[in-house]
Amino acid sequence: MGTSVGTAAETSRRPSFALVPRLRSRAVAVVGILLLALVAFWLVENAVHDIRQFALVSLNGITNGSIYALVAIGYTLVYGILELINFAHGDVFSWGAMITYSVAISWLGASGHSGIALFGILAVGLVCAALFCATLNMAVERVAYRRLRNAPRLAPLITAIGMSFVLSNLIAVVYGFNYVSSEPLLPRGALFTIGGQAYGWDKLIVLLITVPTLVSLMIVVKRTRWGKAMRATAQNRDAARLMGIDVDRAIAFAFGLGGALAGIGGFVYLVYFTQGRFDLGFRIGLFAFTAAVLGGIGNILGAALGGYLIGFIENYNSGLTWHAPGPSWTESLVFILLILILVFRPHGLLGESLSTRS
Amino acid sequence: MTANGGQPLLELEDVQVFYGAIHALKGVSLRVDDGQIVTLIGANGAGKSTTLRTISGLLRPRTGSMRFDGKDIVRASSQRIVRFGIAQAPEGRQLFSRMTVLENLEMGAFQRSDRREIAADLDRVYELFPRLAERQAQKAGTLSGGEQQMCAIGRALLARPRLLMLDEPSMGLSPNLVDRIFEVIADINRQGTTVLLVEQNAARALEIADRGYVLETGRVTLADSAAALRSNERVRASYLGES
Amino acid sequence: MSMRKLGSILLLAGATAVLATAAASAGPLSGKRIAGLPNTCSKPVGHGKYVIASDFPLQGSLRPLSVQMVEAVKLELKKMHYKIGKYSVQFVSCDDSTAAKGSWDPQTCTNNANSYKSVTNLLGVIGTYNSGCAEIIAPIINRAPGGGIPMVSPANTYVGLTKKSGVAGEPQKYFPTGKRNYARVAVPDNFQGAADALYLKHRHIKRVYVLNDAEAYGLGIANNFVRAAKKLGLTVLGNSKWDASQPNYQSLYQGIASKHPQAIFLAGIVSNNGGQLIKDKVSVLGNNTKVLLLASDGFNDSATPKDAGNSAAGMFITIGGSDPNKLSNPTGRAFVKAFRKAYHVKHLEAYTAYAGQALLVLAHAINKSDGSRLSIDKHLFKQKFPKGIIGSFKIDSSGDPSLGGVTVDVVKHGNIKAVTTVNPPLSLAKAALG
Amino acid sequence: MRRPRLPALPAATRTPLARLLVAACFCALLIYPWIYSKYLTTTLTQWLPDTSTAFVILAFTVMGLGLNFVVGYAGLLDLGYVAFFAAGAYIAGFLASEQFANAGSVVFGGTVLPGTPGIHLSPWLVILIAAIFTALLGIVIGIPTLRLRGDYLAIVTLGFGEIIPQFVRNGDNLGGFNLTNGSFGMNGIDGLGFGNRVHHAIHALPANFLNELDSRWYYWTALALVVVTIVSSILLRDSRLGRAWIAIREDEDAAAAMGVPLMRTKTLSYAIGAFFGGAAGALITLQAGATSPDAFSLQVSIFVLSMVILGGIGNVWGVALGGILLAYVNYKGLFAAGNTFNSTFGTNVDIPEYSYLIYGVAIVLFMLVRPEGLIPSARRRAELHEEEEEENLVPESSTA
Repeated sequence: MGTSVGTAAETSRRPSFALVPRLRSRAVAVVGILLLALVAFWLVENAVHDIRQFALVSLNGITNGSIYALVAIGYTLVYGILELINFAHGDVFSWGAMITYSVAISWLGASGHSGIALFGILAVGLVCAALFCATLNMAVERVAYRRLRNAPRLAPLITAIGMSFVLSNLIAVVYGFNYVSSEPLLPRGALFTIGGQAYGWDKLIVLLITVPTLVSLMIVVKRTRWGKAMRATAQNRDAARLMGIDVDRAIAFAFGLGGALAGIGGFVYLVYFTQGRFDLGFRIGLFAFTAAVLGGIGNILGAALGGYLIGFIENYNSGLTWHAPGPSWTESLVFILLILILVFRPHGLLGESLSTRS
Repeated sequence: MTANGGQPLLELEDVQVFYGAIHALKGVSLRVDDGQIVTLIGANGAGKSTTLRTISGLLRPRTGSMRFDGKDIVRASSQRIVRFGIAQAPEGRQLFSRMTVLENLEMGAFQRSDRREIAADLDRVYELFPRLAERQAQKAGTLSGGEQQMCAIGRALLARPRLLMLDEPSMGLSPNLVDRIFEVIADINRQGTTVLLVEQNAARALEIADRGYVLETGRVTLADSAAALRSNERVRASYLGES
Repeated sequence: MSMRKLGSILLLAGATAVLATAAASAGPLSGKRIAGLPNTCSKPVGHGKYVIASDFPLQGSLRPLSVQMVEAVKLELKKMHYKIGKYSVQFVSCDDSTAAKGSWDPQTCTNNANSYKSVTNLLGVIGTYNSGCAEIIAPIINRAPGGGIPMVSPANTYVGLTKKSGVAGEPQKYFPTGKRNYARVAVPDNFQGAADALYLKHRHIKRVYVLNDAEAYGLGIANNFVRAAKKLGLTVLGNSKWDASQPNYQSLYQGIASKHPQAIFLAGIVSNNGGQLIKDKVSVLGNNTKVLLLASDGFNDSATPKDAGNSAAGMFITIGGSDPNKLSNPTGRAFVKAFRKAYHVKHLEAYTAYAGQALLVLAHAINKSDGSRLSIDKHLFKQKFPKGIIGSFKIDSSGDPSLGGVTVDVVKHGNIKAVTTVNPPLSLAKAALG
Repeated sequence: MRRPRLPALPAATRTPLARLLVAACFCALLIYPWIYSKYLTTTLTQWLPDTSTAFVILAFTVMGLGLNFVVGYAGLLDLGYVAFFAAGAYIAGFLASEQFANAGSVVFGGTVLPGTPGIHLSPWLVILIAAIFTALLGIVIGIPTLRLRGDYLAIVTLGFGEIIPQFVRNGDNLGGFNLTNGSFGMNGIDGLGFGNRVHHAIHALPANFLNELDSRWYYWTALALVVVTIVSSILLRDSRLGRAWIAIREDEDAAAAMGVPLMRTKTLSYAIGAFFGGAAGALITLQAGATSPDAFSLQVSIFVLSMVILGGIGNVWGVALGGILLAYVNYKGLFAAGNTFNSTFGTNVDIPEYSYLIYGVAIVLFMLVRPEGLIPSARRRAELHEEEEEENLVPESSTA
């Protein structure tokens, strides 16, 4: 056929495309380019319209995107290894935010401190949130998913949904149905200003935490023994067993790693937005999973990229003034983008064909 | 009863394995002596791969006993079995296709922590298969069939096994490569590794093997020295393509 | 494998045992349930031949508010010893929300209404909280055999339930028999929208930006406000929706900032991420003296200063009628005191006093009636309450209270304190209707 | 090219005992309104749903059965089924209310008086039109998305499930045109009934169910729709199309290799699933008399999907049972259990507050104990059995 660039295995596994022959690649490419051009034009026009506004909104996009990225990676890790949409992951993230609140604000009284003391308190909060969420996510896997490893494919999915209800409502049991909220923890004084708007520590800390986290994650996954075991298990579980890898442990490791990232995400969320509630993880989780799919599920860089992309969409859509549909359409836009990307690039932006796994 | 007089390294006795209602192994008994090459031959679906998967701990026998080096391995997890010294290059290679060749080989040494020794073993594998050295930074999924097979064998060797199990190593390879693979297997065995070889190419397998077992629909129907099997009428008719 | 099976069997056995004991012992205690009432209703309190039901969303974020409304009704009934004139009554509390949604559910409202219809000794319904649910229940129980079941809402503020609002068929479509059976004590939204606009004009605001939470209540009041504001000559820079599930609103406000508003009007409820909305308003547009912040009664909730913290300082919040915690009339003060004592609470939610008043309105009509539903319906209207809990008022011929006064509160030191009362002229309230 | 014949699935209805059981269940459901009123005053009442609630339970069961075409038969994971519910609901709203009062008065068999402004078609026609429109919508959504495999499809359907309610919510101002009333939703939607003309001709048939004292008529309508859906399910399952679906579910590539036209077959499953979703959505809306965008959350999709999976993917009877049970728990069971718990142990636990938690725990426990569902389809049972025997067995095609 020669219409798709892929391995021989991939082409043979995609007979459905043969129903719409060449036409697809050509016409679809043209439409895709047109759409891209339209979006580019809209962005450029907005930038020209009010460059300061554009810059501000872009910075917000990066900040929000960081949180989506941190959560999205947890989805992608778990999906990569179990092919399970871990619906409970968003709620693990919520727990991260709530634990941060309990530890850093309720117990250690972060809002009363500044300087080194604040830094110390926040560091403790970060570690607690990450550890708690890693443990929680591993516990969820142990309790709810491990027994279902050979069950019909959709059984773990429904279990994940059930776990999501359980986790979010446990938050409600512990913290109530209302928001927990605190005063801004970090100095909001300007590091620099754009059009009178400050870019302060509260925003910078998001990047100061996210970027090193992502870098160390890449190192853990690429270089460490269990990082490799996890990747091996994701690619070929039987072969991993034959290497003497304890597959259950490798899967638990993926859950732990994803949980830790969700915990860090929750920490960042609480420190930056300073409030949280039991249902926090619903929308964030939905968007983060979408981000993981956008980027190409199973691909860590892709998940991060997808997270930032959604952060940009959300903020451009609500903050740009020239012909933006407005925040009430954000969800639709995100999902329309998702659908378009999957139509044009069925494996996501950076994804490799899943069929290369055996 | 042994031809070469070695100690029994692996012993299976009356092993029965089920896939759901399908009775895949109906009581397989076999023994592999230290230092030997033993081959399992049989038609498609006779249960050869199932036997290897069972030994590796991927499948659990319903009844029967399996002993490796005197230790009961029926209940052992696959990672413990690897630790005992059994490695397998599975059917269809089963490489980690999105990892590089080097990473694949390193995964073979997953349970080992002796870095220096691993490096030495890696060199040994590169010596056996110089092609792998050339391609060590390449993704395993992009290798040719022969190279993938080399990688799979190399990966198993890096576990530094006492028993190396090879499942259809010659499948889908060009005649040249088949020759090379069998040479390497003999070579590995000469260096002291016991080999359990599953092959459809019974003629070649029996050439290098010490002992052979014929599997038919989940049962061992013949067990003898390789030389005796080569001259057995039934084996000749059914598996060596002679009439 | 055998462990697993054993575990399952034990689990099932345990569950069965619990259910069996529960079912066995449920008998004598639950025999009192009232036949025909929906599943979502509690067991009755009080004794008597007749029944009064309340209908509120008892699940989800509005639960605390709903629970207090139920308690207020119970308190008033208890005071009367469950006797309204010559009728002794029992009270049940019904729920119009579902677990799966965590908020009111149209289906449940329908089911409740259908069940009410089949209970012949039901004297009236106190409810609902959500106007959307009332829109469903009112027309169904209007057709009940023996005349429409009287319904008094403490909290419905949607205008179209009683008066023309611009939507086709309103309000007649809620009363298909042509005979009305619905009254309320809450001040309709058009008064509040008008009062909000009027207050901004008093503060010499000329440029205002409106944000609504995209729900029926928020959108409705935003529209009322925009019309009134335009009538008063204010410039409305925009009226856009905020997305309750968005993590923050900095970009939204940065877009608004470029239009240089002097005030922001928030129309919606605080549980739709209102805390974040206020925090981000302050962080982008500056504090509430620099750019005035005014919010509708959905923010008149202790959650507002709690969630928004210091950012809420100086923001104004209106509420139709009076804040229950600060009622100045003697009846109202007595009610609040009794309520606090009876339920050991300090803070009364926004509609608690109104729920007590709603019951009194119903009771008054029952008292004056001959006992038939049609008669009670007739007496719902044109009642006078010179000494009501929520002040002195009457119910007009369409079922609305004569109270048009809107309290303006300010957030100070974490508390919501009344500043002033605005009485929008009727003409402005009508203009707000559009 | 001749298509290979797959062996028909052994159906539950093939044994006399099972047939008897099904018939008995149907009879019990048919006379349920009388059962309910008979036990109205006993302690059982608090466990029995009233007829209105029973109506809702049955209507949601129709949705579960509809989704079973997509998830159960064709094996396509759909997380956005609520989109079809929404479409059906709004079509019913458009065709049987005063929404388009500007269009004058079109009372075509509607259950309102002649001359009422707006479009008021006969509710039976409305249900049919809603179902057909929704089926078309299913095709429109399906064509670009059904190429995707497995979970990619799932996430895209989830996207549609979010987009459509948002569209409805923002639909009060589509370039100035008010299509949906936005957040206010639609109300004053006509009830079911036969219209005045039919009522005059045949007095046994009510013009409008709303005027009936109880909801029996609604209940029986929903029951009829359940029966229609079950019968369609069985007929389609045993047809060539049904075998093609199952072939796709088992192995898409093999099915394609055998000549099953993938896109057409998948799209049909989507359209038929949507058809029943739309019909149920319209029916529910005609009974409720109102609809609003709040009613279409992801939770509804999950709720309906849980019916299919809890019941036993692909098994009509399992899904019907799962649907009834789950809807019962949501609309009645939790309350009843809570009340009983409190009155038994003298506690005052606020059950509604914990209902979501209980729901979640119940789902997880159920799946752990019985992952194949209440009544798994025969084929699935075989698969699962296999795996229970060999806990460590990883399904693999090359060896067996």
